[in-house]
Amino acid sequence: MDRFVLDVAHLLAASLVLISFVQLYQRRLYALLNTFALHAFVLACSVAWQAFLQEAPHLYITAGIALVFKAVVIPVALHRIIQQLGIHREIETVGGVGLTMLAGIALVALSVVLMLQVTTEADRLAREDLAFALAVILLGLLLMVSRRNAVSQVVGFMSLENGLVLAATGAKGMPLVVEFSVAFSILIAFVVIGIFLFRIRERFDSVDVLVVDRHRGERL
Amino acid sequence: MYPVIVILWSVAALFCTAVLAVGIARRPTASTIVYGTSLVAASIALAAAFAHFGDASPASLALPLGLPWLGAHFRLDALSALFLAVVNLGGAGASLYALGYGAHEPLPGRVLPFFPAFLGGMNLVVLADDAFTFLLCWEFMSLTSWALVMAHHRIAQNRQAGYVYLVMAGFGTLALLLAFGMLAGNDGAYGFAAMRQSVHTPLVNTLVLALVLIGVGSKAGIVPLHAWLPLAHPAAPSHVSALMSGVMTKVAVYAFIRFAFDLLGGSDWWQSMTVLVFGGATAVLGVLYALMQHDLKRLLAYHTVENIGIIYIGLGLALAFQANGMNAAAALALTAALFHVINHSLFKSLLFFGAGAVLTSTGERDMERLGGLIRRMPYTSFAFLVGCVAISALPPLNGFASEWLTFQAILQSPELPQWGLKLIVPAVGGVLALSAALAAACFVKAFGITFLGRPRSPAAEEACDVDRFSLTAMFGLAGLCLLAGILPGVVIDALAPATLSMVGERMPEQIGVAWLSIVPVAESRSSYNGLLVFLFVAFSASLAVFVIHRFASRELRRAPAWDCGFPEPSTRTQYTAGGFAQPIRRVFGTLVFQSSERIEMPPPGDLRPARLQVQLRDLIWDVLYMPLAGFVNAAASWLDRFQFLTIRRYLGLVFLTLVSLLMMLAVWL
Amino acid sequence: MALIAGLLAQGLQMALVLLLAPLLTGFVRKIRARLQRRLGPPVLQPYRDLYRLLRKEAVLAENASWLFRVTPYLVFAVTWVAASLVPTFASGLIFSWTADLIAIIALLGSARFFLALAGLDIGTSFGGIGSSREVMIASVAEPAMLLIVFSLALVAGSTQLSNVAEFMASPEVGLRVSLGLALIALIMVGIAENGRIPIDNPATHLELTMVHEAMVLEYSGRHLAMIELAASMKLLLYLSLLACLFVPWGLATEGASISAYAVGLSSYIGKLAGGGVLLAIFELAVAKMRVFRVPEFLGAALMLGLLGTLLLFLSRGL
Amino acid sequence: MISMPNPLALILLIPISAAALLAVLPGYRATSRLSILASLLTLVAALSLLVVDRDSPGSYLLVDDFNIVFVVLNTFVGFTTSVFSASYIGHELATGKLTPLYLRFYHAMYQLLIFAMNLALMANNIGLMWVAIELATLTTVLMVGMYRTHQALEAAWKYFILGSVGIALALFGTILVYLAAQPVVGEGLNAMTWTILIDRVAEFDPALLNVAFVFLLLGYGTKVGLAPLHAWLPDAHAEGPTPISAVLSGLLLNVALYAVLRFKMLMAGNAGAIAAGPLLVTMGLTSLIFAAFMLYRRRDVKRLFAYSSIEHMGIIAFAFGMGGPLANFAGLLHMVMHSLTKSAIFFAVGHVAQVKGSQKISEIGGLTVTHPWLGWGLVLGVVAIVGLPPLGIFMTEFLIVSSTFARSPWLAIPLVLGLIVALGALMLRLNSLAFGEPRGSIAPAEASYVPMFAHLALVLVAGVYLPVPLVDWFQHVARLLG
Repeated sequence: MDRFVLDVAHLLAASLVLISFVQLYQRRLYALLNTFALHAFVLACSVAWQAFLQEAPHLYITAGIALVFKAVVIPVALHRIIQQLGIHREIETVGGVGLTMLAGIALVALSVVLMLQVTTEADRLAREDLAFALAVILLGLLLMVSRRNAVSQVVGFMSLENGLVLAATGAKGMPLVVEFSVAFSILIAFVVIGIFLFRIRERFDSVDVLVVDRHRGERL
Repeated sequence: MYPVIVILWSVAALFCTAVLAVGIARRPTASTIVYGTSLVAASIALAAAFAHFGDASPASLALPLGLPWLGAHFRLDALSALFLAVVNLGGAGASLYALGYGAHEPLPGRVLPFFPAFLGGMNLVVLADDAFTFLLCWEFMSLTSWALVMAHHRIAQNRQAGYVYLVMAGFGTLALLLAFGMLAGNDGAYGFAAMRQSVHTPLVNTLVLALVLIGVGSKAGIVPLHAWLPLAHPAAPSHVSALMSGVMTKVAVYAFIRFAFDLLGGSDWWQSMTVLVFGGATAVLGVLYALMQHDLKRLLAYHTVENIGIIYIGLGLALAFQANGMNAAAALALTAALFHVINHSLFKSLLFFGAGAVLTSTGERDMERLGGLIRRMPYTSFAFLVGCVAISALPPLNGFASEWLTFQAILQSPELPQWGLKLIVPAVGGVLALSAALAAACFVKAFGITFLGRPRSPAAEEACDVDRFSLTAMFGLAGLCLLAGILPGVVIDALAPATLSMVGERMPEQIGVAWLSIVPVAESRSSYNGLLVFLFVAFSASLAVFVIHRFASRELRRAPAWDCGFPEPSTRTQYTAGGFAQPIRRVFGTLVFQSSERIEMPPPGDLRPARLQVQLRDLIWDVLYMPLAGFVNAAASWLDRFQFLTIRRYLGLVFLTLVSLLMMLAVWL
Repeated sequence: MALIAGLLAQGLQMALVLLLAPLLTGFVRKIRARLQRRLGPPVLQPYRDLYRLLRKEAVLAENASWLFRVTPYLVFAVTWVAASLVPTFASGLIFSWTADLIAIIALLGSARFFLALAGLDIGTSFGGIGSSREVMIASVAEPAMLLIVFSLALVAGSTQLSNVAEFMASPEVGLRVSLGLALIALIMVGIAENGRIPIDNPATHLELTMVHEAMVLEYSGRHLAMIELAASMKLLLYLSLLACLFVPWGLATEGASISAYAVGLSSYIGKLAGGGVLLAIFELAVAKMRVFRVPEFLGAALMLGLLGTLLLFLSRGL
Repeated sequence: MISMPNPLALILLIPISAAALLAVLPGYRATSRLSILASLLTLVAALSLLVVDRDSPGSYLLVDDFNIVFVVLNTFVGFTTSVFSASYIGHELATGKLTPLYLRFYHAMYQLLIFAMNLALMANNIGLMWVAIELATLTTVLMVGMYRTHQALEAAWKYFILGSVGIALALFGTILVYLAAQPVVGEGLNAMTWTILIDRVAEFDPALLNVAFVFLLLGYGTKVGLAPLHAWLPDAHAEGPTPISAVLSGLLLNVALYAVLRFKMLMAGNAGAIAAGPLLVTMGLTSLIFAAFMLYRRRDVKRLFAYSSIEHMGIIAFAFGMGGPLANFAGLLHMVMHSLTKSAIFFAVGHVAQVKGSQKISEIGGLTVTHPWLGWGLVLGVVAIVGLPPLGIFMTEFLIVSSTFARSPWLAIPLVLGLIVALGALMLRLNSLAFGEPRGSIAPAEASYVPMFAHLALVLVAGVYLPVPLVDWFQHVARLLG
């Protein structure tokens, strides 16, 4: 049985990485949100699967959080924000998308190389999961860095965090996983609220640094 | 053992006084109390130091302070006893002087607490016997003196001086710190005792000596590290200037001797050559800069630079001789250097006291606005004159005795095997003679313009002599200058233990020599008898006076100055400080200062006065310090952009760091 | 007994320099005058001048300070002591070791120091000119002198004039280039120090060209006499220095017989005469130079001194 | 022993309950008094740690030679700062910069912060440590933004975003450590209990440990404020209320660094793992030199000292990177000295800024004339922070520089240059702040000088004398740090 089991887990993890790439590819906000919802959904599946094969019921909670909170609530909230703040639907990327994709591939390669150095006594599943999780995290960071738009940066942060959850659940018998995921959900909620409160339209730095620094007298 | 404790107690007393002073600074009696206690404490320490002069056996003591696993070690050997005597003599003099002078201090709260602390700090530096204690006290000394320099902080010039001073001091301390790190080695053996035992590779030796030359030089004022000295020393109140110039620089010299002779135990001949070169450059540049000054205190400060140069020439010679195993000659050179240390501490304090007296009674430091004070302040001017003669190395005063010894040491150079030294030592001798002659010129100017001639400002006309305490201090030092000058043998014998402990050899016993003259090597080579010279001069002068007044005329008529028949009433026609130095500036200035004169001669019929403008540039600043400051400035402005990035960019930085670190892992492992 | 004899000899030397000095000055003047086809003042004129000056009342500027009055005596005394420490007719006199050559130079230095101060005391412009130029000249002359001392001392292995003189008299000196250089340098320095032509003109009446005379412009009467006497003693000192260093022949040695002393005395006077004549001729041969050429002149002396020292190493291969 | 409650529990319970209480309590005087009282009690509890014999570490909390000093330090500075806050916040209230509501919020948050930091220090479980540090971060984020001005919000936002990324990285590192430990010590809590990890670390998979350490270094390093992860630090210090700046510089940075060091110990325990030293040395030097130059262009006095904190974190990181008994000892001591000194400086600066009504250096001058106590306190603090004797930091810098130069001279040179450049900058500013003609308002300051001078006195004493037990603990920890 385990051959099949492992393959499924493997498949889910890999598809997470794939979806991260799709995110990198997106040019329009709504599409990006949808892909993120998908990302979260796949994560939920993978967590559930882990829960099943580790016989760790508490992981189902994490899966639930992922499903409800990340796959549904947050995307919807962000939709609202986009509408209310009338944010451009176009995403301005820093380097072109192609460049970003290349960088992404390099990152995946990097993470695989790193994890292959891990001696095999750590069980195979954990190792591969780990490689994928690392890839997802790095891709999420890449998304944050390469997008000028606040919402897409939030999305990047959230997919990074998905990578974390993937890693955490992949680790057998890791305690406090649920707590972590809850903590992170709160964190993300903070971010979203922050965006909403500060009316951060285009980017984090639309709180115009120049003006602020003049005001601080740091810059003449 | 016993003297160490006494000295430590008096230091403790000084620190307590400092703390007390914070509380009582506002009281009118404060300055009397503080300076009185410092005077007593310094005198006690002085007595203790003298008490230890006799026995060569070093006494040491450890307190459970400082580095926890090491403790604070103090050690009193011949060398430290000698320098303790110098420090506390200067300290006692300054305190005595300040008993009167301190009363004029507008901001006692900014002087009283730091003065005793400064004094105590210097004592501790000389006593310290482990790296940590040494540097702690060393930097504490800088810190307190910085506070004293900042005493009159409302004058922007002083603030700048204090700033430059502290940065240079920090720089020097870090250099010494590195030197200690080298000596202490991997397992941190910070005790001097351990450092003495350990043997060092030539590389370490060189490195340490270079670092020490930098670190100590920045405190002593070796060119090109002297930049802060002429700014900071004049900025402080005069009795503090006296301490800084007369004593603190000597503490730096002590540090050099301690490192070069004691901890390192000698050096290579080429290293000694660098010391010689730096000493010579310092001596001549210092006096040339001094000649160009017309601020009395700054002039004195530059002379400190010169004298430090002379001392370092002596030390360099000692190193050179020691490197070739000529310990007797080394002893002679070292004695000369130490003798000059004592002398300079005497007459430089005296001169700064005089400058302080002038400052209090006229409120002027600028010589161009002084003049004729010899009639208004006879006592001060007499003491100052003695100081001038002494520092100009003129017999029969003490300055000459030490420089004469240095020359004698230089005359030993032919025995040196290395050609480099053979050729450079006579040149250094020439430089020494040059700086001595220039010093004489400079003090003709200093005394002549300040005290002689006719008053150049109303302030100078209303001047009057200063209080008893100040005069006592000045005359005491003047007397010591004379004594050391006419009885050099006594001093030389007093220095013997120190040289014995440093270079393992001493100069021949001088007390025994007939007529109290000094014979550095052998009667046949050279000898000098300050006492007889003094007596002869005194005798023949009084003889002449007697004969003439007895047999020839004695009547006297006062008349207007003749001045070739065109006496000019205006005091503006006198020679000014600048004018006096002009010929020498013409001779050396173009070379050293890039001095350039511009003459504006208005056309005939134009009533504008003709103008002569002279520009002097300080090469050291232009070549060394300005570029450095420029670099820091540029780097600061370039990096400043990192304050103003956007959050995404900051995230980018984090991301890049992460990726590069991971790459490193992936590649290396 | 020996002590008394020694004291006598020393006293004789002191008296000698004191008495001979004006004579030398007068002699040089006379020779110059004769070479210029002038009759010139009698040789004893300087004594008369001194006598007259001493008898006159001293006129003092109103604002002259005590320093101004003390200086002449001080200068006189210092110069006298210095002059009487240089071996004249005999070496190794009882007090000869009181000061070596370096100290003697320094003594002259202190005389100059006070004279320069006196020049500034009244606060007249001419005094100022004099002092500032004097110290400028000295600041180059003294190092040159010191270097000469070095090369001499390196040859003779001593700075003690008597010993140097005895060494020079001894055959082992031989003929050395560096000694020649030292001689030339010493002459140049001597000329400068005594303010002779081409450095300065002792007989000038153009104040602007004066150095020494400008300093002492305000002096009169006995004060002036003292300074004049000191000046001529200084000249004597340098001549006898040259004599005992470079023509030390006939110099009586320590504890010699009376006859030896007589020989030394006569030979000394002979040397002085010769030196005076040469000086006079030289002074006529050259013209006075601008003040700012002086440093170059002395710089040459300095270089010669240094060169002498270095050559010494080569020749002796120390 | 049995009768008295466990001090560890008290150290955590007092602040958290105080926070809960303060959150609901109205009234300014009462709340500030209560806050001070709570901090005092916490301090007492922490001090009791020094006397009672330690019981064996539980799976969640522990006290060892390492954290005991920092717990005491933490509670001590927490106490003094609460005293300082009382007068400071009182003034803010009087000038209407804060409303009573925010005041209540402030005190509650403050106690929560103390709780979080104590927890982080005493946590024996790396997951718990993570949670605690994040809690501390979030509370400080909220407090930095408390003034609601444009700048304050921007600073808080920057802090928040960079912080959260740091959080994520640190968590991933923690997970990796767990994964490395799990095959050896088995699943579950044990694989996260530090005491167990340090015992078995030799058998862990080095590759995993390496990756883990990189993530932990960056994650917690962001909190430490090592360049180039420092971006949040200056603005957070400058825009938040000064007591928070004091606590940030004095405590939070230390706590984050403490976490990094715990993991450095793990790395040192495993033969196969990369040496953490070079990483720390590099980041340390970068931070030191970068901050040293940044000091020159600062025009805001609080931001100035914030950069100085970066500089000192750099020095400390450098020291631990160099390793060896001397350097490690110096690093530990430096952490303590810096937190005392820097918070003292911020106390002074806070009052000064209140008196002058501005944080701009150009509008502050001649303090020693107008406000002798504040002025000389500031002078003493700056003199201490630039490493001049006889104050404590001199000793640590002495040890760091000298021990470095003996081993690898080429690292000592940049270190020394950085130090002198920083000294130049700070002294330049001090010249205009404390001396010269007075600038700005000369109104008397209603200030509480006790905290500031208490800190400075401690630093002064430590400069010449260190108590023996402290030395023993530090030397033991220094050995563990390798």
